[in-house]
Amino acid sequence: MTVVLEAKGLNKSFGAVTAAADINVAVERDSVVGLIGSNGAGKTTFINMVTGYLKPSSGSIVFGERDITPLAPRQITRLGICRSFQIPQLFNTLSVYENLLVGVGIVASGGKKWADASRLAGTPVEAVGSILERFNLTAYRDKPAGVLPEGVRKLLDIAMAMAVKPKILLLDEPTSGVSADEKFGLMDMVMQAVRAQQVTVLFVEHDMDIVNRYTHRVLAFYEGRIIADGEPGVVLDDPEVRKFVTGDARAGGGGKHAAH
Amino acid sequence: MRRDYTLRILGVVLVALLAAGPLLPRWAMFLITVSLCYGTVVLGMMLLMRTGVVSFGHGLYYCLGAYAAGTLDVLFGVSDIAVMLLAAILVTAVVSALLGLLLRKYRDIFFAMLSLAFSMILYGLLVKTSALGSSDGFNVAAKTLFGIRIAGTEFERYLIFAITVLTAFLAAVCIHKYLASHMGRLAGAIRDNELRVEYMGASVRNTIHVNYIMSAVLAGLGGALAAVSVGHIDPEMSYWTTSGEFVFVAILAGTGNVLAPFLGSFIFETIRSFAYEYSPNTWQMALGTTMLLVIMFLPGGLWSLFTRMRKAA
Amino acid sequence: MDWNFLRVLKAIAAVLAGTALTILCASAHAEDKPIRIGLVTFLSGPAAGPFGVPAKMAAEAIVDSLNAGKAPAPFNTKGFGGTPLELTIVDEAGGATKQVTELRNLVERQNVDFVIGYISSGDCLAVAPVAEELKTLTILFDCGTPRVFEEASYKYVFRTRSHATMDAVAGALYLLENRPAVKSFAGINQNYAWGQDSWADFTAVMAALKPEAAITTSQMPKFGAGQYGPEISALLQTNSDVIHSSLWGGDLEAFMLQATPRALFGRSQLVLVAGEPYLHRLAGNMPDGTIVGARGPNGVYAQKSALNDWLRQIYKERAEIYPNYPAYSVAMAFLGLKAAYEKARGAGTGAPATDDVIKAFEYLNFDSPAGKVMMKLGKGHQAVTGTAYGTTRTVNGQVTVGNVKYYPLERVQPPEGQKSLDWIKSGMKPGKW
Amino acid sequence: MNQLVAVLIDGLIYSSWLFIIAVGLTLIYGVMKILNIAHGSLYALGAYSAAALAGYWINQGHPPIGSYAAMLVAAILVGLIAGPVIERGLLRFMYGKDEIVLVLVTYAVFLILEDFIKLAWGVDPYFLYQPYSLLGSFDVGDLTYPVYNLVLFGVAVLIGVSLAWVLTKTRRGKMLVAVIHDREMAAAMGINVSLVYFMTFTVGAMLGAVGGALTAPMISVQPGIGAETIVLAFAVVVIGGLGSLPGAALAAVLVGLVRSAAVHYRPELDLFAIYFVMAVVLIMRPKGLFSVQEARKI
Repeated sequence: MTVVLEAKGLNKSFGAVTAAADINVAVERDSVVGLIGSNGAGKTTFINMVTGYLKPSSGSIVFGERDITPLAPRQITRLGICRSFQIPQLFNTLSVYENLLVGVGIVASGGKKWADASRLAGTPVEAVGSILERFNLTAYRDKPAGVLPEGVRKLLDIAMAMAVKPKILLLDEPTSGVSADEKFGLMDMVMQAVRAQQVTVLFVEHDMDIVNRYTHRVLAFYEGRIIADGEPGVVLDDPEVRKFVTGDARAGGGGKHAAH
Repeated sequence: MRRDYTLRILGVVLVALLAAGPLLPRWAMFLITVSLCYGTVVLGMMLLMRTGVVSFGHGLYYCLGAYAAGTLDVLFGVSDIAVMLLAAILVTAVVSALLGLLLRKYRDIFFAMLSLAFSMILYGLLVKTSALGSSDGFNVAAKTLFGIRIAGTEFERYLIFAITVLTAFLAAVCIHKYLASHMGRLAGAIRDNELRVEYMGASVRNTIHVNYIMSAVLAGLGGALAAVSVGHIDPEMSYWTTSGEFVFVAILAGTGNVLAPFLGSFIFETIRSFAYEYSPNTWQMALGTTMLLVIMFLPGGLWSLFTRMRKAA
Repeated sequence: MDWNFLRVLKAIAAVLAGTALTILCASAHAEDKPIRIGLVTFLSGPAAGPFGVPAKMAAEAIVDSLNAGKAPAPFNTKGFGGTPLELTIVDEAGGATKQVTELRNLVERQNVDFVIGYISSGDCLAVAPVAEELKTLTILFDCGTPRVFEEASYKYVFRTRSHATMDAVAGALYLLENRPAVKSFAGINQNYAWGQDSWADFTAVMAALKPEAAITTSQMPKFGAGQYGPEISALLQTNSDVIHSSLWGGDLEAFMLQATPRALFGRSQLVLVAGEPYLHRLAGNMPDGTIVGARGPNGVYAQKSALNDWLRQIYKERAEIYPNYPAYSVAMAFLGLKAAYEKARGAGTGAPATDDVIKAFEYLNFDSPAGKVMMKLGKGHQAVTGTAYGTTRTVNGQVTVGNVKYYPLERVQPPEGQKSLDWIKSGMKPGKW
Repeated sequence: MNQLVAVLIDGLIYSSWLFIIAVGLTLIYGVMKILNIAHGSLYALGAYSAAALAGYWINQGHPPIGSYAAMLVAAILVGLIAGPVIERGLLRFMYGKDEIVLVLVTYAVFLILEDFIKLAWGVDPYFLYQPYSLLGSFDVGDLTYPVYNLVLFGVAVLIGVSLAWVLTKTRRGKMLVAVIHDREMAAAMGINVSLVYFMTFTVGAMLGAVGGALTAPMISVQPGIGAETIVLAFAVVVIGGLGSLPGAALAAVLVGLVRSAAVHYRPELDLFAIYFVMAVVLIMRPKGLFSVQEARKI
């Protein structure tokens, strides 16, 4: 198995709060990694550092051969690392179709800036069409994103990340704010899409059943450091994890509090 | 999705205007000419607004375009309309490219006020330049078109009218096509959510910069056309009230379609012209009230009347 | 779904048709008996109070009186040669572009026969070519810039008041006659064409007449600045013998009442090129001994004559005060046009052709409430008159002028073919008239 | 006398005036996020009504000293009438709209009021000069200044200090600050946001009118003074950092000194002074001198 993404000794602190302390992770291609931990444990900070929204105080992030630590989000995206957001970031006045077309269009007109623009199969319109079907959003095609129900917004948010053809996809609490009975449907859909395009996935999740069911590997965060890393079964049984993470997570539920 | 008839309507309007021109009373022809010059500037303003930024200093380019066209004659004795328009495009493109480097970092009221500062500095410079007539400005006469003499001929007015119509038409078509392109579509995306645009791999600042240059060039074109058709230019064109009027008309018209700015400026100019005549002491009141009514009941601007009609259909 | 597309087209057509309709209704009243005169003057903005509205009231008074045939000879025929006059008044506010549009509307929508108007020099420059294109006899009645006829020549455009050069020239002459020992002078003028030109002319004249007098400072506050604290301090510190100012309107009043308590005029002799319209308003804030001009022998400087008495009377009836110089300017325009019109019509009846009126107008001499007006410059299109200056003195609460000196036109005006500044620099030799 | 001293005094006097005309604007923006162009008309309304009332008072032969009271009363009346009418009658329907749209709304109000003023008072300038010279004058070196200038300075300081005190020390002021920083939170805390808005706008309007009233005796009150003033006030508020009281104060001083220096050393640059300062400051500090940091989005 080859490593696609590697974080080396990441540290980040906001004033007194330590959001990341000596994070070392190597992610293998096509793996599905779950990030768990109570709120403020540093999961989103990790994603924000990988995607260039935050610069680590020290340490580096390597994607393939390339050190992407100093790059801006859009450059990192062009290299093939995309993300979705805990609170969906959509173009509210544009229709679902247009929301996706923006992404596809950026790839289509991006030219050499993109790691591999040729991956765009068919015309942008066709591309959007297939995404709409894959995430069965076709029914909402012409609705402005602003009026969609939360579940659909989440889905669109992820679909938009997929629209720019990632090699690595980071999902920040994909199922938060999604009703319990929709969660699995949503995750199934995402995972199909992901497998079809051989995308490596890291996702932050509070629902341990989801974690159990979809991940090959789990990283448990606590106070900015990784306290456990391994097979889901193993990690979730780890006493420390039980003490500091899952117990807390069950109590914490959906984890709708502001991410850190 | 409803089909888009904008280009067809533009075509029809173009033919209609060109055909109707000679039949119109000359003052009406002039009114239309002026509204089209205005409309071209407002079109640029619309592009900016679609991108989520508003400039309170677009008079800067309106004025620059006019002076670029006007000073050609003063400095080099060139007074060919084609060359004048070209000069306006070049000058405004260069200046906006430079100022854009700075403004692309700004948003909201700060973008508006910084551009206002720039336009007022130009105003000050021109008022201090007595060689160009200071605040009185000077008269501009376009003598030839592609080398053919038009000044003094009886169809001079119609030619200027036709040129304006044609330029406005081309501008509208280009912007319409642009807005439908991938690059153009980013405008709305940026207005809605800059963060997401960056996370989809596009540069917000570059896009804003490009759109800013385009809107500046449109304003410059409008200014040059105004200089040619009005025949006089002065620093007032760069004063903040002029810029305010462009924003005013843009909001009044709505940013939904490239036709809106032209329709908006035509209605604005007509209202103003007749209000001046029939209620010289309350015409500002009339404008203000119209504005409030539009903002309250037609948030999409006057254009949303048409979209509503189409929905009804 | 093409009917849908047609619908949008129809809607646009409706808008266009609607406006077209209003347009037609507006331009309906074409066949009118009386002579229609378009009057363009400031009804709003800073220039309305001191200039625009006095001019408007004078024009209305004059038209009424002329239509009633009450004006003294030789202007005692009703209206113009028996045909009554009708005024259409337009606001000059809104800038040159606006005025070009409005002039077209006046001529082509309102069908006026003649246009009398324009106080702002910028507007004058802008409308002149348009008047030419519209082939409509247009009289610029109050703007001062010499550029109008020095940079171009027009067939349809006339100006019945002298251009501004004489204001500076006569001002300097008067100053030096009364204070020969001037060693230094400063200026405070608005930072726009009028202020800049007045200062340029005045400094040029001083350089020619009194080269040893030093310029201490030239303050150029923004038009409408309102706050003059720093400027006044700067002027105070120069201790100049003389302060030249072409301020007008609210700016002049603000400057006067901010400078008076600061004893500026105790140190320096003030010369107000255009101070006349404010004499009655500035009682208590106009120091005695201020040199004041009226841009011609107008207002307080107008000498007793039947015509002057007539204007003062009809104006006072309407405005309750005596006319200031814009009122005199507008009177010159009406009387000049009347003279030309009647000369052109001669013994014949019916309206004379515009071309005949123009021929009659060129090089015409006529009397006005401010004395003789001669259309001698700009190929007979630009009037020349003498001018006058005086010194203020307060008589029981009222500001009046004394020590009035009149200057014949050859001393204060460049002859035909010479640009003002060149003439001034070349020592202001009286030309052949 | 040392010219530098003159530059400082003139600059500070001008700054005081700038601050007085700008403080209401920044207060309203700070709390309501509305850049209120109609502030210019409120200034004009204040000036006109002060000139009218105080003028009437003096013409009636009352002791001229009372004209100051008359001016103040006029200004307060304008604030108490115009403020509520505009806020209750119009603005409250607009809350939540885009900032630029709100600017346009107040621009429309501005246009309407401009004509209203013309209809109410005509185009002839009003002229209330007595209060300016009434208090006599004092000398600094060889320069004479009217005491009225000190009054301006005093009022500016008074307004600044009392506003600062209200905002930071009193309960109601803390409420304002709370609303400034987070409306939802404020509402959640049980603060009556609409009442706060109503009061803020009324006070802001009153400050605008007071600015006009205090200026009336130094100028000739005529059409268009509102438009001339509002741009200056805008510049000051933007330079200072929108909604920041200390920012507005600092900006006023900065602009005042720069203009005064320009007038004394380079008169021809006076025209640019303020816009030059605005451009430079915004280039150095994109959100003005005192800007409020935004919270992280994700």
